[in-house]
Amino acid sequence: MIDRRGTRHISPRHVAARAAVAFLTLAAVGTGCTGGSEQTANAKTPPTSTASPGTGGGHTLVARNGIGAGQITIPGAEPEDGQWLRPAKDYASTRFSGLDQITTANASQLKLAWSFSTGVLRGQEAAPLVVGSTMYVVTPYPNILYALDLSKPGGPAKWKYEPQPLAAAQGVACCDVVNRGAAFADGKIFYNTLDNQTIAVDATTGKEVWRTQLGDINHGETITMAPLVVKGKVLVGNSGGELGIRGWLTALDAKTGKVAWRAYHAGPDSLVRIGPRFKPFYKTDQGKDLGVTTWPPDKWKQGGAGAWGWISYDAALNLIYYGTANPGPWNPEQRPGDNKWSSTTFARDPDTGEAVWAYQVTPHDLHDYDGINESILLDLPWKGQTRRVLVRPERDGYVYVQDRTTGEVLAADTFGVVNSTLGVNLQTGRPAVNQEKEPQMGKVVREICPASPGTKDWQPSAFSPRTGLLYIPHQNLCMDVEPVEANYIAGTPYVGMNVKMYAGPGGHRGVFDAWDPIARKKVWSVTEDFPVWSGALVTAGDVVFYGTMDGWFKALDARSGAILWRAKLGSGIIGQPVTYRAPDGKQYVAILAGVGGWPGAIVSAGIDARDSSAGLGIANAMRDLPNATTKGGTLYVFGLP
Amino acid sequence: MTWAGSIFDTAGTPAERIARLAWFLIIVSAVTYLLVLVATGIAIRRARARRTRGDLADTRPETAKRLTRNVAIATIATTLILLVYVTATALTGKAIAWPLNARQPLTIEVTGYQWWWQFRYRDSVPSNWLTTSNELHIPVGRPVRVILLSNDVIHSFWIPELHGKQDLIPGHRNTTWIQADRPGVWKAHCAEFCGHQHAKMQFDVVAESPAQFDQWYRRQLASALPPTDSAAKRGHDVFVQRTCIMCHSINGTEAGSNVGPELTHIASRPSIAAGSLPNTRVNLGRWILNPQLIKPGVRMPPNALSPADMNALLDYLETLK
Amino acid sequence: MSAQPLPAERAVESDPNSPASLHDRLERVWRNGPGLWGWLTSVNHKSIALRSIITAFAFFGIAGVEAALMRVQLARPENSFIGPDLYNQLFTTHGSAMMFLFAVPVVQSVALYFVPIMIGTRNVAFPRLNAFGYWTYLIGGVLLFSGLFTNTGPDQGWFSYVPLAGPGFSPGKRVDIWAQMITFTEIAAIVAAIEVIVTVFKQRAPGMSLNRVPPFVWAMVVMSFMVLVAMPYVATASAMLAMDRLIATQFFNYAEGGDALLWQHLFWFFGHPEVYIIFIPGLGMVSAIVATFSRRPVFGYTAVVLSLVAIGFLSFGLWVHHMFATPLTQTGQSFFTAASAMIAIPTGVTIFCWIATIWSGRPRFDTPMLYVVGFIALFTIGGLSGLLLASVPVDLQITDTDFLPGHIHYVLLGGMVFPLFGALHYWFPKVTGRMMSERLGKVSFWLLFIGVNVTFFPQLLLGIAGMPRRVYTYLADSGWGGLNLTSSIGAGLIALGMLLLVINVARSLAAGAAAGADPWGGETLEWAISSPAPDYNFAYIPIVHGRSALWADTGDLDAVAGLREDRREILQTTMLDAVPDSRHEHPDPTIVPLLTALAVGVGLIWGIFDPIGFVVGGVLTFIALAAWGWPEKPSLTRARSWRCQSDRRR
Amino acid sequence: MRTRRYLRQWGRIAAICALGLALACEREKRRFNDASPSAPAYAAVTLDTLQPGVPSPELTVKSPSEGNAYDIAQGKQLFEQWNCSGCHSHGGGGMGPPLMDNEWIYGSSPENIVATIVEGRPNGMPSFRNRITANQLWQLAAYVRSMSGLEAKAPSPGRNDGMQYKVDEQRTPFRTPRASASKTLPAKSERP
Repeated sequence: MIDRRGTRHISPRHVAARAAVAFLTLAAVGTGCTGGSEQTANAKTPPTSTASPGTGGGHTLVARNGIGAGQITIPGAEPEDGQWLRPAKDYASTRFSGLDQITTANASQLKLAWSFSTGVLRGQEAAPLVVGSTMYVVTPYPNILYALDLSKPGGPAKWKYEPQPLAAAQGVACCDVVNRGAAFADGKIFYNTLDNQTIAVDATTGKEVWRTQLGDINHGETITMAPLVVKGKVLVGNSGGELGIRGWLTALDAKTGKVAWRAYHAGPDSLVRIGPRFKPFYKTDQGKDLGVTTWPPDKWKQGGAGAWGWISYDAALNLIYYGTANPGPWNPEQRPGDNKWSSTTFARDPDTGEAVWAYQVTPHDLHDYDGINESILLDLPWKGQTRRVLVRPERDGYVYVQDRTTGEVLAADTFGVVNSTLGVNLQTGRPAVNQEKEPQMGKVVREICPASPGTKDWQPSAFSPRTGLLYIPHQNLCMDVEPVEANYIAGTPYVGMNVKMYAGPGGHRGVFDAWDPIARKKVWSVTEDFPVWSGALVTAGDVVFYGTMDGWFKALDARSGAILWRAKLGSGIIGQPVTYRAPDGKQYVAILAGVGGWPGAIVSAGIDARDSSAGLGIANAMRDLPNATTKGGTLYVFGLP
Repeated sequence: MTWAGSIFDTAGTPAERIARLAWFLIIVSAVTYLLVLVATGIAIRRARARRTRGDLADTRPETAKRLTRNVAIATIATTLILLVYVTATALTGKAIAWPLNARQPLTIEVTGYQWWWQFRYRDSVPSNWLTTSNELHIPVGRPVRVILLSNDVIHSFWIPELHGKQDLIPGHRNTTWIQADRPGVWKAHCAEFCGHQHAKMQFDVVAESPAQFDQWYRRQLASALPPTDSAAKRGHDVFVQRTCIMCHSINGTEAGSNVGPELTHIASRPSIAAGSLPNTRVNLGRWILNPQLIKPGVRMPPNALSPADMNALLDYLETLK
Repeated sequence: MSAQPLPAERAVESDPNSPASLHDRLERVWRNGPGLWGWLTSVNHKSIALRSIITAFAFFGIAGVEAALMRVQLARPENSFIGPDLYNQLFTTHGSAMMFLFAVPVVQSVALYFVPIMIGTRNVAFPRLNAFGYWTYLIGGVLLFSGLFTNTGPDQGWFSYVPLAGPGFSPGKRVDIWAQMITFTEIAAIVAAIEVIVTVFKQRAPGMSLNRVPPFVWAMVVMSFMVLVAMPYVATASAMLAMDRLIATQFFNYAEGGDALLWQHLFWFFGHPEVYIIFIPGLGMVSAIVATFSRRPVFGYTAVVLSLVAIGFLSFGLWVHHMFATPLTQTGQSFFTAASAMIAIPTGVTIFCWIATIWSGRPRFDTPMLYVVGFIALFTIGGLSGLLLASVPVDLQITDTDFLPGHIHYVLLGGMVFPLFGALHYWFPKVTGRMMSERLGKVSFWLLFIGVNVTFFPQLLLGIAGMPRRVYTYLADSGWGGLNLTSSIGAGLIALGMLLLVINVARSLAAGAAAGADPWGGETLEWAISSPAPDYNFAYIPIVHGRSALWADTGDLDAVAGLREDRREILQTTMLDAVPDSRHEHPDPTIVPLLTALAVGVGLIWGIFDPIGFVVGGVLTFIALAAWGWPEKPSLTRARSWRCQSDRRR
Repeated sequence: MRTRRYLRQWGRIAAICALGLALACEREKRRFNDASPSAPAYAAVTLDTLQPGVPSPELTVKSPSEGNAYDIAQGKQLFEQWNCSGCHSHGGGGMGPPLMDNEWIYGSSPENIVATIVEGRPNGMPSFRNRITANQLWQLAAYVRSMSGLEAKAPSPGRNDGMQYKVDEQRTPFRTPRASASKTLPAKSERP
């Protein structure tokens, strides 16, 4: 069954390759574990006990890829416990679940198990968490936290926690008032509110344990990201690259909520936490106080570069990896220089926040190419040896494969239509900017691909060690831009760019790709009419899930891309699907439906698309979305009958 | 005829060459003009004489022949003069073109706004890019490439002592160059009609020794120091909590808007209001209170500040050296 | 020799077929209707040209008062007499009115008045179109000044540079009024140009082959061709501007494929020839006056005529020298500098020829001749200062300074207004039948001559001193106060001179000495008919045997007979040799031109406020044109027989 | 008798002309230095007509910028330069609600809009109290109204000199404002 709108592309060469795929499954240790203890495992020597599928044990996460390729392993793999403790599932950010009850064979029988209305009708980007027999759901502003009891039929609410963030915070949230989820650790649920608070809530009682104010809406700051808890520290970054914030990543003590360290993403080295350990791979990232000297005087203080995306953690190297957002304002002529450390991938020591390396993906960003996308940590066979890499489908349209110990870029290949750059120079690490597409004051530059949301925005991809493929939900948008002078007035937008977006070549706006990181190419690809703004989920049953903005929740064969099942939900889907094993022992898939986010604000915030610059220019590309869906905010849970 | 501010009061090579050409043309024109007048005068006198004699008009063929010859000579002379003119123009035009072999040029972006100027000095290190308003300093002896941009309508950049005009046209990036061969302080004007306050869209040009220039540059690059005394502190608060913050920027404070001129070192400037008022405390106060009385139509609104607030604000602005 | 022209009426009187009744018959056929209706329906070229001249002078007066107000404002630094808002409206409407409502219409009107008479015909080629042209011109002029008086005066400069004149920076309807004023006046100008061209080429008196056409007529023909080529550019450009402002076209928007410089090219491709359009007729008037008062035909007829034609052609190659600062490549600079230099050659030739004419003539220095000498003295300064502006490097320094107003006023006052005032004194007797006062004329001439120099020479100096133009004030420490004050005093002298001129005209109208048919002993055909000219111009169409129709050695004036006297008939002749070709019936007075002009007016003015106005106006215009073209009777009768009656008599 | 009729007729025509002229003057006036109604005046404007007891007489504050082309154009520039467009885009909205539609949460009259700017609104609209002068507030309000066609067409702005992203205000059709407060419904005279 193939979606009428979707088309499938299967590389014929890969069909053959697929036949040769062999995979190992490894057993996990322990079942029904409810604890959130951070296990560290030596990535080089993963546990190797075997277990048959469906026994409730997790899969180990080693896969063999086709033709002559070696094994891809996921570092620090934890045994599958049927839970979902953090939005990315594991520290390597794979969004791979070892559960395999739902398979390519039976996925077509998926049925709605139950649903739950959050009562909030804005963009639902969060991933529900499943801890033991409880599911936790965070809503967009007003950031209500629900605990749902999975042990009872229909998942009734256990409790609800309302942090009551400032209503005014909505006025500085650039692209809908979303929240990307919570994290569980040490018996507490940690999450952030739009008005810059990080809150720890007792997972059992729903009582607030602590809350810490981290930022100031009067300076344009908000927090929308899901925190990551690493070694007793809650890592939080801010949003607001469109409002002249000063970006940072902050670590809070998970017990007390005290700030352990904060690293800014611009300014002198001391503020960026660049010290003696800092060894960036590329020359242009080396030097003293680059966070000051690569900006016009004082402008680094309003230079954006928040951290509103995803953080990964390699326990073996004891490094966290995350990317920083775009520099502000968008108008590049107002900030000559590389604008470090915007659009940069950082590797930091989670204990001290010290930077170990940094790689600026997009120096002197021209098109709002944030660098916040997820880094998927893999141990990859690469030219005859195993390299510890991070793989990142980036906003600028390239899949970066980087050595995660040094930051060296091993490969950068486009996975969408890209004309803003002409390739990445692996010697210097810098993308070759296409001068023709460089915005200049007094000029309208047309047909820049990808558009500001990039080839892929926040929507996280998933990696299956079983197929060796990366599943990338993304979009196909191009744009016309006109830079105008941006004026910094604290607490108001600081953009300086008029944008008009539209569908890229092909006319479709969304794509769901399966990408082979070793062969460095697409294996299959499904196109969607609207941007695929939801996250991806892949399971050991070789089923991959994602949702569309017109409300279809889809299950695809992870190997072929063939559609197995789909269901139309009450509103467009921009959330992150998760899967878990409920106390009844069955595997379920959960997704929040509620259109919104940047492209969905046209519905959730009632944007008027007669102004094609509305919503930072995305309204133009999304003008037919209101015909396809309406506001919503409902959790849907599907299972096999 | 080298009165101050005139095109003959030259201080740079291009202006110097143009002035030479202009003198040449003026002299040639004056001589030509005199010849025409003399010819006309003689014609009138001769004709008058003929009239007094009672003669008829002279239409004899031999006269016509002579006249034809004279007209032809005059025409040929005119043509020759014009040839010289075109050649001189072309030579001067070449001489004032941007010296391609210029070493270490300074590059300045000039942006025209209704009705003030912004200057942005480029540098290889971005944090040394300096932005100033309505005051242009250049080092003597160093060629300066000027990139001309406009934020709204067409303006024209003109420092008579240094070079001719070049327009700032929205949608175009024009360039020109200047070089001061001697120190000096001049006033420059917008030379293309740009609306209500075209008349008072001026800026101060200071050409100084490279050492002085570097000193000035370093000082301008620094952020404003935080206010120390209580009056200035209050003035700072007035600045960031009242209308000022919507349009002006002071590096080192919250104020970062570019709607109006940036004011980080306003106290060090010789004039305010785009070169149209000497920078004194009284003028500054008058200006802030009601700019419309001084420059009707200017985009800065009247600001109703209490006397105490106004004094504090002036105290603060005076600290911005 | 002293020509003794034979007034045509005398020929009429002695006609055997009851001459008085011939006059009556022609008068009955050719005169306007009675009363206001008659005035509104007139299609007589002289009536229309005269009211057009009066209208033009009225606009000249208003624009002059504006100039005076501006000079008062600029008399001292930081003056607060006029604020920038009003000042900008004043200088914009001053420039626009002088260019579009005075200079071009007035020379065209002089042409429409005298060209038919000088070439010996009874009316212009398309009399109704001629009337239509006047009415549109009037509507355009009234529109501009009613704008000014309702605080809707254009304030973007007469050159209307976008984007300042565009929708973003000129809110309201001020610029739209300007743009539509342009449309109206350009329609009128093009109409007049067509009139002149067709009239000259098809209605010349028999025998007046092209090489016998008076230099004045040649000047008007050259001017008319230039109008035909140049005016559509500005009319198109202003329509584009109006569309950009009203219906969001993107002609001048750099961001959507347009360009601000496109406007400048279009505008100056019209704007530079415009200057020549204005002063070539001036050269024509000078030729007429010089010849008459030197008592000899202009020296070097061929050279003068060819020079006029050459100026006409070359003037289209210079427009970029208004845009040297925009900027221009080295090659472009050289080309346009050379082209600008080249035009000085034919201009020089004409001046040399006039000097030669005076040199060999026997001149009388009556007021018209004084104005000619004034013309030479002033226009040469204008032309030579223009050489500075055409030289790219120097232009970069002095363009957009006060040098430019100085230069252009020397050119236009010297090259056009002085000849025009000369022509006023020269032809006033022909139009009114009365002489103007010589004494008052001379006093006002000297006041004007001195006034112009005192006003505009300081402006040349101010430009060199670095004073930008189009400024409503200047700072006290600029050092420009003295020269500006001088200039303002000069403006006072000009105003005084103008006042005397007006008094002279008024007094002469009421009590001037009666002028005969030919008070100056003129050379050309207009002096062959009575003063003021009868409605039908010529009772008999004269036959021309030489360049100087009335100074021909024969002294006789042959005439054509055979045109019908019971309806309006015109003799058409061939283009080159003016051999009689056919008779053409001309229309009777009609209200249709006025109605058509009103329909166009409704469309163009309403359209400023709502695009629907264009549609309504279009429909109304269509209806009016239908009425215009409604067939009544055959309009063209091919002459079956014509006779050339040799009526040679002393 | 006849003369008097003539006179009356001409008088009437003259009056109409004078009115037209007055309107033209008003539309084209450049108010550089006019005293505008001060802040407390518009602060006293009520949003709601539902008032306990007998409703108070309506407080009327006439916006000097209504129908004035220059003020609306100034408002448009300020709207861009002060980042209003950052949230409301060019009328279509984004971070803030659209302004070119007919939904007026806090009222569509100039006084309501000025009050909204000055006081801020709870769901994200910042308060610009003391940051914007009275005259500029009226200018902004007039421009905001022109975005949904509430201003007369003639003084409303034409197209931008820049990228085109919407139909200009001059050609934006009038849309009857919708809101809970009846005060915000436009009087007939408000229709262009």
